[in-house]
Amino acid sequence: MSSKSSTLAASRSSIKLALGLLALAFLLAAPFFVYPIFLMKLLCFALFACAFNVLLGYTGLLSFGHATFFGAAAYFTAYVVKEWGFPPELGILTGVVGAAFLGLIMGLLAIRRQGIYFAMITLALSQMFFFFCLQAEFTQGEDGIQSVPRGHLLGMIDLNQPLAMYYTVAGIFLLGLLFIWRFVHSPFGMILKSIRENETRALSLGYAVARYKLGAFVFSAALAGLAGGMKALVFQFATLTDVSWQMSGEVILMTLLGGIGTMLGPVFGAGIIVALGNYLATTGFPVTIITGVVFMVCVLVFRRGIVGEINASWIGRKLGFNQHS
Amino acid sequence: ASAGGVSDGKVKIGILNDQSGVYADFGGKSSVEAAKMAVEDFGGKVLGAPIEIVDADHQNKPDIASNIARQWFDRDQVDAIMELTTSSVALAVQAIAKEKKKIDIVTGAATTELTGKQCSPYGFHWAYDTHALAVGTGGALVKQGGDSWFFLTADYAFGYSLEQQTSEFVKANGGKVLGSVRHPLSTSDYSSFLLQAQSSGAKVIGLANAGADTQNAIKQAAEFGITQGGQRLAALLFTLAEVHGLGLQAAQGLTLTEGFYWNRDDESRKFGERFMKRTGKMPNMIHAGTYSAVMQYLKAVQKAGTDDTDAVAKELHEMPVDDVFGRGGTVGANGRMIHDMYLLEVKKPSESKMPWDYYNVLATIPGKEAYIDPAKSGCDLVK
Amino acid sequence: MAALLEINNLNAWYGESHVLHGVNMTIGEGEMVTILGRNGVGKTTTLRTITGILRKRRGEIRLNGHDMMQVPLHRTAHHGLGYVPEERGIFASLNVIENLMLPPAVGDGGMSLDEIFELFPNLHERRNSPGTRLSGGEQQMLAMARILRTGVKLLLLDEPTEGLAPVIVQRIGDVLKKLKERGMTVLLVEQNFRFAARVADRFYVMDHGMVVSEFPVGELPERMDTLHTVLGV
Amino acid sequence: MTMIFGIPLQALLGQLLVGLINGSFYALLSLGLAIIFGLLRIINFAHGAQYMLGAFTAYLLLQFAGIGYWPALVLAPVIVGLGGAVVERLFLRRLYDLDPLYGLLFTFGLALTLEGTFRYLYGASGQPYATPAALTGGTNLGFMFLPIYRGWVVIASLAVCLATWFLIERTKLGAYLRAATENATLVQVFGVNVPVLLTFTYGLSVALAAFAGVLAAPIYQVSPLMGSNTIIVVFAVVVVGGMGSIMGAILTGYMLGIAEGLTKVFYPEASSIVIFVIMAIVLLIRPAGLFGRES
Amino acid sequence: MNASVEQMERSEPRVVLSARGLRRDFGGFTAVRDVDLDVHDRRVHALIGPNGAGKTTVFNLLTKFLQPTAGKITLLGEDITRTVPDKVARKGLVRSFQISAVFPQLSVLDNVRVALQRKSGLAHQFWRPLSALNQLNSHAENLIATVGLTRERDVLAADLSYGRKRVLEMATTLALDPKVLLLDEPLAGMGQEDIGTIANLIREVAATRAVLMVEHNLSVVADLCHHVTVLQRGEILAEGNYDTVSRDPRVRTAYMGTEED
Ligand SMILES: Nc1ncnc2c1ncn2[C@@H]1O[C@H](COP(=O)(O)OP(=O)(O)OP(=O)(O)O)[C@@H](O)[C@H]1O
Ligand SMILES: Nc1ncnc2c1ncn2[C@@H]1O[C@H](COP(=O)(O)OP(=O)(O)OP(=O)(O)O)[C@@H](O)[C@H]1O
Ligand SMILES: [Mg+2]
Ligand SMILES: [Mg+2]
Repeated sequence: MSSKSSTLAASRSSIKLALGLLALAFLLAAPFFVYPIFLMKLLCFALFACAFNVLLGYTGLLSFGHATFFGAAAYFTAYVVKEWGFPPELGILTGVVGAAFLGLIMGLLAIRRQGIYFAMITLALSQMFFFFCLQAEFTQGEDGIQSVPRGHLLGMIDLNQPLAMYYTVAGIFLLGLLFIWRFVHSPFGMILKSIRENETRALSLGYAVARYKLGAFVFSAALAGLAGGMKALVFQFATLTDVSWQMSGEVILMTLLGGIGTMLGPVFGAGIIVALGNYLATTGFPVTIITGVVFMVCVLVFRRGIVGEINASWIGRKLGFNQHS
Repeated sequence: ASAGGVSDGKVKIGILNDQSGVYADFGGKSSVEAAKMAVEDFGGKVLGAPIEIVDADHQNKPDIASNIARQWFDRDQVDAIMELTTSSVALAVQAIAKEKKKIDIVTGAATTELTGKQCSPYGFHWAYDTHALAVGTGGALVKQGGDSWFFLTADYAFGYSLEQQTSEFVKANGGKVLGSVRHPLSTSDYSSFLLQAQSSGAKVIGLANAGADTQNAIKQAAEFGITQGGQRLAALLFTLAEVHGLGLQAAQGLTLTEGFYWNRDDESRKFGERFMKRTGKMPNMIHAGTYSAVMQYLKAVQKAGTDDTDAVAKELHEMPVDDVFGRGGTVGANGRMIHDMYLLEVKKPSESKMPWDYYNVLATIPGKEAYIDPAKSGCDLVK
Repeated sequence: MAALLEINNLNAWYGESHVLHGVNMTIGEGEMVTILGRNGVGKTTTLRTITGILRKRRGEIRLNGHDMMQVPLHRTAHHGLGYVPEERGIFASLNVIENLMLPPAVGDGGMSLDEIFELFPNLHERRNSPGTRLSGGEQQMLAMARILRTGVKLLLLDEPTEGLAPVIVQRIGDVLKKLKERGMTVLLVEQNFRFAARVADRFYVMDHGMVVSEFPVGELPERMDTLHTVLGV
Repeated sequence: MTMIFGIPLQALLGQLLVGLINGSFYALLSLGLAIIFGLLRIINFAHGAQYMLGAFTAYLLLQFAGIGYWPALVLAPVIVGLGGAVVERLFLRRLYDLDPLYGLLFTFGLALTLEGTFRYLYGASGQPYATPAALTGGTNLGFMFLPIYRGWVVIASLAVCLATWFLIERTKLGAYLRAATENATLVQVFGVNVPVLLTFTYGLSVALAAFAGVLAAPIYQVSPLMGSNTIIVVFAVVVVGGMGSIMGAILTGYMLGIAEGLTKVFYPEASSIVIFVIMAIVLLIRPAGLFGRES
Repeated sequence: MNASVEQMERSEPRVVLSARGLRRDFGGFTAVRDVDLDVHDRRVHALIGPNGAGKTTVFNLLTKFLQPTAGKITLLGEDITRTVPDKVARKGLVRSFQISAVFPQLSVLDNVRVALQRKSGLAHQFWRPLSALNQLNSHAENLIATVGLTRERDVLAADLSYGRKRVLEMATTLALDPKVLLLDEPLAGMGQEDIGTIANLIREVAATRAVLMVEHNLSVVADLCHHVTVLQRGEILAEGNYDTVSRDPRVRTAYMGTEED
């Protein structure tokens, strides 16, 4: 029995390895088949959704204001790169730090409450931030910060080359994903998981629950910022769209659609939503209706999301994807 | 072979605008119709090559717009993109067009940045801009006796610049500004602000905002009896489509500036009625502007004998504009199309003789006054 | 005596934990039966399963010959079933009168308000206070009174004397006797022996989610010893 | 003239009244939200869209059936409320046992769909809806010019709020509703059909939103977007008042309307966020809201 | 009373947790009033009383899940009246819950490791892989063996029976190596065999620390506990060893439920 299970385990892990390599190969080859800007946008949103999922899927907190971090980082990056001439890597870093700082502030206020209250507070705070961005001088109002130079990565790689930009984005995306993976599957992540499972018990075991939640919140905000900063360089602008509450809703949808609490779910979710937005643009069919319907269908019949359903399905069980931890 | 200078055997124009969001009535799907009308009026072919119109809904998201713009330029051989509602989209797409060396003609956005600091050798701004609106409503109205002003200003850059530019012309023409109040974007209730405006005693209440904000303010002004009280409302950015949405009952007496009015003369009436047949509504300055932009672009291609960007852009800069929209128009080195604007007053319901008969033309503002002198625009293409 | 309530092989679960393991009971019309048993053997659970509050159940429940397993929760009362829960279920946001008038009448023969106030004068005194301002005893009276108004045939009472002063316990005993005279059928869960002995016709003893013995009130004296060991008192 | 903080007293009185009018809408909307949350444990994100539906139904009734303001004031809420009841029956019901977040997400989707549909069909710039003839014009109150219609809005909203409060706090039906909030199972055991009650509750609250929509139609443009901005503010109102507290929701609605109105005088730029700021402060000091009980 | 209990009583154990004048109001209702409590090291102290007497509330007050309206609480000589739950836990006062408190989607091993993580200093390390936790395995496995869960080591806690969950909760509680252990009905819902195991475990554990438990299983209380406090309506009704308390007629009426002998 043990030898059989170990060969099963071996074949499972080799299948997983094969799938992983396939995905990597796809990531590397993709720009030769698919439009690179579209891919980059997808990767930015995928990273954003993954960052959001750290909070919803692994800590059990629904933030309805995550656009704040994404959009703010885009503004920060765009601003320092354009106005102060920061190199791209420093620009993105500024975005990340700025987003983390905002995450700290919003987190301090919001984690005082739970569940839907948490959601409402994040929503309200992000609305405040939206109005701030609308009125602040440096965001240039509804024009947005435009024509942000991409610059040279580490002073060497010219990011104006689409492929260079693409591989940079892909690299940052992978790095971000790895970060998330490590974070979620770490001793700290274990505590987060236990807090999500039973907050009072974690408290009674002596864990300062609020501080762990705050940690997760700031981490998630920082990574959302990474995605936002990257997006500012890819598209070379930062605008109000990215801090609006509709954007917060969109990232929830991506995560829900792909599968809450799954590692790759948000990536698929983001892919579908981004593709849908692009596709619908030329069909003349209103995007909000589709988005709304997808939302409702997901909640009613599809709560586990695409990846969640696959994991729970026969194939998922066979491959051992539905195992915990 | 007969296509001559047309690179891929086809001239393709993309209409990129908001078709489902807050600015959908501004241009939207109807603008696509306007563009198609222009193609038909031009004869369907240029230099023997077929002309094709494609369109997309950018949902007011610059990233979607820029994605589409790039795909159109890179993959779909689109030669020019037009309309570009809302400034964030317009600026983003103009930057891409510049990078890709393609033509863009903006009719939907208002910001003077497009032909100012962020101008492009291949970018054109066609229908209107905040400066023209400010000159039109601000300057011309003072001459009509509206010499003291109070502003209701949307609390963001767009509102500020409308207010500030308008104030300048009010003052320049001998009027004075008694005060202003800044309201947040998307405020639904204006009664507080209207009361403040009312008690200021100003002759004109300037609405330095847009869209639903302006509509609600006007509607509520009627409710509070502002216009009956002898004060005049001036909307700084408002078009026929929104007047229609408000209805004459609420909008009567409102003053505004547009670059086009269908019921102004026979030519415009003829155009308006053709447009009406296809879309069910009368054109505003954006619809007509898009028509004109497409038409002028095709003429430029024809004249240049090629669809090569540099050659077409050169023609666009040099050729005078003369169509139903831009009569006697010229294009500055910064890409600004300079044409006459009209100061309009919304009729009383009793004065309106037919559907969509909404305006009295109070004054015509010559293009030279309405638009910033290209030399002073801040655009570094102007030497 | 015709069987009003028949229970066969009733099983019930809280989540995964299996609490009732095949309970069998038969209650005749007009009978007053008491379930005895230690804390946690499943007495309350039995009542909750009969009413249908606990839906994860298997077996057979017949009321007046009618299969109750398929009846939706909000229809059970209309079959003549009244329930007074252990925690009494007084509504904090309703005052005494509102609490009293809350359950809709489901049959004839319910008590009138006057009769109820005669039976429980305290409730009349405090008719306008919020339900939860009442003392424990008053709450218990209110919980019973509220069901008596509706005209149900079978009353399920869960520890009606718990935490009450002896004088109130006595009053409740009197009420139960009156109800019996009127032909009401009662299934009582009780820990208080003396009280149960005073009112009940028959006893079921439960242990580990099963009925372990059954005897009429007459046999109580000779059963005392075994009861002491089973009930652990 | 008496001055307060540099503002003439008269103007201030006018502004207070205006704030009260604004508060009327907040009260009506937050009342419905509070009922839905209190009884169904669902954050009804679609509330704004249902408010918009009310206004649009009135508009459509006029356009296509020639039914005017007064009948529409009754008909539109009934129609929209029935629609709400159907939504509850078909969909929301399945979500009660789940985390309340799913209710929030579902109604969010519903809101997007409704707004999207109306934007698609009627465009974004809105439709006109005239003030009913009987209520046009205004009176001079000495300190301000009060449009009669505004006065009517205050009265109608007060009346409906009080009637709803009466229905829930003072009637048998309300007793069922309140009792069901505390212990739905027991109320069911008593023979009350709680599921139907919940359907009714949702329908009623949605009808309240629609009523507010009809009231708003002559003041604001009947636009597909009229609800989406309002709703976030109303959420904040409900959070400030304390979720589930009915009187709390009503009072907070009026109070915050006035607070917002005054901000429009003293510091207009902040008037859009003043409610959020108040919310943040209240949450820090009294996490359960001004009138809420800590769960 | 058994021999070992008597032996312990001879050496005078110190008070580790004490409450004075403890009171808690909920709105107008006083759930706990004037409760004085001394919990001694190496002793098992029982808190009994009818449902709703305020036992759980007292636990919540002691562990700071609730703030007392009045009164003072001292843990190991330190005033903890105004601290927060996680701090109290880190000071060595750990509780179990009346309704089972495990992390359902974690395995038995992980449940215990979460508890062990705190002292190991691993808890906040977000940069290390999960395998870093393997260093806790042998300790965790020992604890799991102590409570007899070895066979279920890799089972999800959600899949355990109710009784086994309670056992697991004991294991996680012990993993914190608390100085004072508060157990809210630790035997509720357990099968007879588990009751034996856990009762013995409690006895063993109490050899080196203080235990305060709420329990309705009177035979276990009689067997295990050195001292019994009876609560009724938030107030202390009687106190003393089991024999004294159980003979008290007030206790018999209020709690034990039989008037006759
Ligand atoms: N909601 C619940 N979830 C899980 N287990 C429960 C629940 N309610 C009761 N139990 C368990 O089911 C068993 C039977 O409980 P029940 O309440 O029926 O006992 P009882 O005989 O009424 O006891 P008491 O005399 O204390 O009222 C007990 O072991 C109890 O712990
Ligand atoms: N948060 C609260 N708000 C209001 N009342 C409360 C609260 N918590 C407990 N109570 C009340 O305080 C009293 C004591 O409750 P507690 O849970 O401490 O009893 P207990 O002795 O543990 O009972 P049991 O044996 O049933 O567990 C009860 O009447 C209860 O209703
Ligand atoms: Mg019981
Ligand atoms: Mg308890």
